[in-house]
Amino acid sequence: MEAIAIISIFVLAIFVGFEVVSKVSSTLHTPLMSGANAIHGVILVGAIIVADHSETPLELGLSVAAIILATVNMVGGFVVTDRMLEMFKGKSKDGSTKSKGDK
Amino acid sequence: MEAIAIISIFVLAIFVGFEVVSKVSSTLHTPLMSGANAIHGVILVGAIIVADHSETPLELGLSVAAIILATVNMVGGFVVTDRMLEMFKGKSKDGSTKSKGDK
Amino acid sequence: MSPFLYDLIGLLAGVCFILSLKGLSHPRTARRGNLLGALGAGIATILVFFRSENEGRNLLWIIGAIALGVVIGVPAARKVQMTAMPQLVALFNGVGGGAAALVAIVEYMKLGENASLAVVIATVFTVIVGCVSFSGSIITFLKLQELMTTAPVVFPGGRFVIAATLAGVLGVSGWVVAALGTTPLLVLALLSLIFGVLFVLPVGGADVPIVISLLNAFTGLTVAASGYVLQATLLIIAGTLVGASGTILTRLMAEAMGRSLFGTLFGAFTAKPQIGSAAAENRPVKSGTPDDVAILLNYARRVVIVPGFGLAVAQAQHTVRELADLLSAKGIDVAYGIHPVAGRMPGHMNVLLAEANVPYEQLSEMEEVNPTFPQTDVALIIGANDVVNPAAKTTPGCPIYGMPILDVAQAGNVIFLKRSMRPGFAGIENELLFDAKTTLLFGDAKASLTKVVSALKNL
Amino acid sequence: MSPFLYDLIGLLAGVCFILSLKGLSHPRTARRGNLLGALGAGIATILVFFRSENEGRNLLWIIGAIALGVVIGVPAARKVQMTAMPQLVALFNGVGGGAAALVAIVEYMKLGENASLAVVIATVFTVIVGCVSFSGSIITFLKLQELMTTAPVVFPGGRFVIAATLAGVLGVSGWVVAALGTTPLLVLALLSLIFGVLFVLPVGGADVPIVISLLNAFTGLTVAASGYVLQATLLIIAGTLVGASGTILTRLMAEAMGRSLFGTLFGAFTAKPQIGSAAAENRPVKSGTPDDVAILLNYARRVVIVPGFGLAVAQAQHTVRELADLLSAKGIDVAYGIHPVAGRMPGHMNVLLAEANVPYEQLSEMEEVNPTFPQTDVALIIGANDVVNPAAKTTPGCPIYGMPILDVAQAGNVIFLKRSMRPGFAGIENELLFDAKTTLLFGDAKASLTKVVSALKNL
Ligand SMILES: NC(=O)c1ccc[n+]([C@@H]2O[C@H](COP(=O)([O-])OP(=O)(O)OC[C@H]3O[C@@H](n4cnc5c(N)ncnc54)[C@H](OP(=O)(O)O)[C@@H]3O)[C@@H](O)[C@H]2O)c1
Ligand SMILES: NC(=O)c1ccc[n+]([C@@H]2O[C@H](COP(=O)([O-])OP(=O)(O)OC[C@H]3O[C@@H](n4cnc5c(N)ncnc54)[C@H](OP(=O)(O)O)[C@@H]3O)[C@@H](O)[C@H]2O)c1
Repeated sequence: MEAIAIISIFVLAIFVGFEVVSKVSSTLHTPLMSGANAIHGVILVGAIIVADHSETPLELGLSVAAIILATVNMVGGFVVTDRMLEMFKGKSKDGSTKSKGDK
Repeated sequence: MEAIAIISIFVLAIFVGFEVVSKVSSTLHTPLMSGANAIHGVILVGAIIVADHSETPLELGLSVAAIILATVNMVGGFVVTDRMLEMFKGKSKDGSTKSKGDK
Repeated sequence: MSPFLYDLIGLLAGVCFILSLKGLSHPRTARRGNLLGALGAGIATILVFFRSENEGRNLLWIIGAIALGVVIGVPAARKVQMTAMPQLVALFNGVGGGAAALVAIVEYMKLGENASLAVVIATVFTVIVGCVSFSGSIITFLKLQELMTTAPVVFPGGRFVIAATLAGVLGVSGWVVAALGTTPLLVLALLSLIFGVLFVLPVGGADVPIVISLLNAFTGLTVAASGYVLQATLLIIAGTLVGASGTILTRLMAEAMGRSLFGTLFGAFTAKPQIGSAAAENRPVKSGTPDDVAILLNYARRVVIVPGFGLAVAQAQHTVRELADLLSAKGIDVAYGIHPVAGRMPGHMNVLLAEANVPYEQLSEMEEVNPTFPQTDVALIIGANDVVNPAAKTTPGCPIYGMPILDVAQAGNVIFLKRSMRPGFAGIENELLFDAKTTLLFGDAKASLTKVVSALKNL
Repeated sequence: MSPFLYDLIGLLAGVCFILSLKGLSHPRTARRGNLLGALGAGIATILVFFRSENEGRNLLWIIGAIALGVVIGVPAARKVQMTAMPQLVALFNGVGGGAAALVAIVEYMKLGENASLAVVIATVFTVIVGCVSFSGSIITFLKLQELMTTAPVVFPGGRFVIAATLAGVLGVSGWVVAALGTTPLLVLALLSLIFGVLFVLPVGGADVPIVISLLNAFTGLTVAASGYVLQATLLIIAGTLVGASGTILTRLMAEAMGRSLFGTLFGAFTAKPQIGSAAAENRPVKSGTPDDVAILLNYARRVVIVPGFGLAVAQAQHTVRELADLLSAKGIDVAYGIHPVAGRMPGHMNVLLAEANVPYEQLSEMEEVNPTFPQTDVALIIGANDVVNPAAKTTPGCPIYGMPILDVAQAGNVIFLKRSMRPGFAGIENELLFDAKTTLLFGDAKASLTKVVSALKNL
């Protein structure tokens, strides 16, 4: 892709990132941070790409390590965020089926 | 530029456009519409490009017309928006130097 | 200039446009936002002369045309009356759409057989939407300028004509894609112009600003499509921004007026010939003198002033402020009840009253002021009509049905300042004019107010 | 799969990420937002196996590694205590940064001499920032898990060591760009790891969440840079989104805690060895029994409960709710005063109390509740310390100076439920503990509360 296209995408994505979260209430700071954290676990895609063309054992070892780390980041991140948010949901309902799991 | 780059830019710009104005108060609807209106006057750039490579008189005539229309859109749009917004600014100051121009 | 540098500076202009829209969304930064937009446009315009692919032809023509555009546009924008601003915006939008259509046509002539399918489709899109935007905007201009009726124009069988035109537009689009000639493209342009007219004619006056905003978003999209055809990234970004923000803005406006966007848009296909509008009746009304009005005001504890389009026409904003100051000095609680679509553009009343230095705290939005009407002794309605018309609540099927209104009927007394019994923009009768607690003071709003003020001083 | 289709589906995943962040910013849509993010990540992961440039090598290794990651990540996330969540997030962030650095290193080995200058620079950036994020996150993890002191760690001459390391990092970066070998890159990685440790050590406990958020944004940027190196648009979009939103979030968090972002970041360079912290004194305090506390509460008209980290540790959220219900039943006005950084992550207390089904209306934010303390008879502080410590207002130079606090000192009586005289997270003494109107009830928060509840029932 041309350099200017990449730069344009980069600049526009910055604006989207800024705008999209700029009104978040402090209650959601942690889940949002955790969710964003999980999203950057998508580096897994990069790890798979490099693993796919790894030739030496060193390259393969490093890229397998990268895949493991990235998967932990991604999968763990989404699960933990969901758990945090689960706590909020009961507010509207009676919520009698909750409050398990962390004692 | 590659098609996918153009599509990406298009999609991201849609999000930026949506997000950036989504909280505007109704007081600013008109100036915002007018300002956005002026921005699309940037079609002037396109009009100049086609005028630059116009060869037949028909092409030239049409593109000169396009330039005139686009310039009116752009320049007039920014000026009229500024005039609308000028009305708002006095609120904080004493504003004794205003209220001319439209009677 | 190297293409990379060229594109980079173009991107900078795009960033200016983003910041401009962002600025325009907040009262404090709105003006700076507009200036940033102008800066971006300026950068883009100068930049294009340094494009590496330029052939340098027709330079004088180009500069002359720009100069002419400036000479037409600036004075028009500078001299226009505040009351006429909405139609000017409509007109500017229309010419923008027209420009986009012309650009697409010229580029198409130029490319001829070389145009790729995607380019042809983008061209067809630009021509259709640009032309609709052009002719549609002209009609909204005529409506707002009251050069034609503001009521929905619906003729028998109208929806079939519209449907047929639309079918024609689509058919000719196919022809253009298949045959690739200039003639079909011009036919397409013509049909699209007609469609634009037919599309906007049946729109009721109250919905006009929504349509302007929508056409504005449309024009943005044509600019984006032109950017694709001309391979100008900046146009893609700027056009898409306007298209997206314009769409949201249209929705917000429709919400503020309590209209369904869908209903407005497809009014063309669903509108039935008008029922029960503007039927000039001859029922008794209670009209009063300036002294009557002054007395009512003098013994009130709370007065809510409801300004409308007539206030703008009469340029009575300074006089109304004088009245309000006088009442405040007497210890009377005064507020302005601002309907979001009072006047002819959203925020119209705020602009006018700000110009007259009305203190910001006295301006109340509809949601704030409505609950206070039962505690209000006098609602003073100055040149407003539709925004207080109870038909919006009571008469399903009337053009403003569903629009939230200012609940002035809850106030102790209602005073209307208007010139005649003529209805407002939407063209429908206002039952409140005939109500027992209503007093009418006929005459130009400014003249009437001046009389009320002096009567009040003599009390 | 054709490259165009591949990229298009990748863009779809990017859109999922945008919608995910958007959803996560609103309470009602937060959960759906997170699921959308997971959907996007899932799409992206499956998609990469259909990349047209794939060589299809090492497939079993890849799938095995993913499986292993899932087996490690999911149970960790599922089983962790609510109190330990912040450190888990920090850890996840760190491994993400580590993964990005590893990807950059492998790709660099692969490209060798073929790497363009821009690619080398992007690689250097990724390695530095990824490693800093990795080791920095490990340190925050250790601090939050209390495996090491939470107080700022500052050693004499520390700032010179840090400056020297930074200079080393920059110098080696130049070496990498000039010499293009694997060795300098590994040296760079090592130095960056050290720099990450040194960077986070001097950060005071209270600022740790800000640092986690910042490192999160950093990791996002490394992902974007990797996307550039690997020519994967999706990574550019996703990484930039996280980088930008993480930066804003960091600023918002710092604001909520009343900290200057700059001060936090460059704490490393400005921190002086600690003054007057944690000096265990032996001054008299007034401690009470559960009965004393019950009586104070029983005769109050208004009680504000201030929960803190200790409430989370003791898992006392259900007991506290029981107490509050009991008080409400007696006609006492009960509110919870929630400090934005009470606990160990923003929103921690809201999460805990929501889990215990505390009615939403009873939760008041700091700004709401502070003006009501003068009308409050009892402030009941359960396992909180820093968030009510007046030193934040009175002692310039202490680690929490400038943080807004809950003004419990204005209440008629102050009750602390804690286990000992030990200070809170920031490691500083709380003068309020020695105040005449303060009563201390020592013991685990849950046990103490249970006793108070039964004492209250017997009154
Ligand atoms: N704000 C927007 O965005 C926008 C844009 C376009 C359309 N609209 C539509 O415009 C309408 C606005 O409602 P509105 O209540 O403000 O206005 P309106 O319903 O149009 O009523 C204006 C009234 O002012 C009177 N008037 C006109 N000139 C006057 C003068 N010189 N002195 C005294 N009275 C004068 C007219 O009666 P006489 O002729 O008897 O004097 C008329 O009844 C709504 O239907 C709205 O949907 C709004
Ligand atoms: N929310 C965030 O985002 C976040 C993240 C990281 C750090 N922080 C920082 O953490 C601090 C939060 O303030 P805070 O007032 O909530 O907590 P804190 O200042 O850390 O105080 C917690 C108190 O709870 C007591 N405690 C601990 N376990 C207990 C138990 N089982 N039963 C009863 N009491 C118990 C402790 O005293 P004993 O040991 O004597 O019992 C301690 O005084 C602030 O400094 C904040 O900046 C916040």
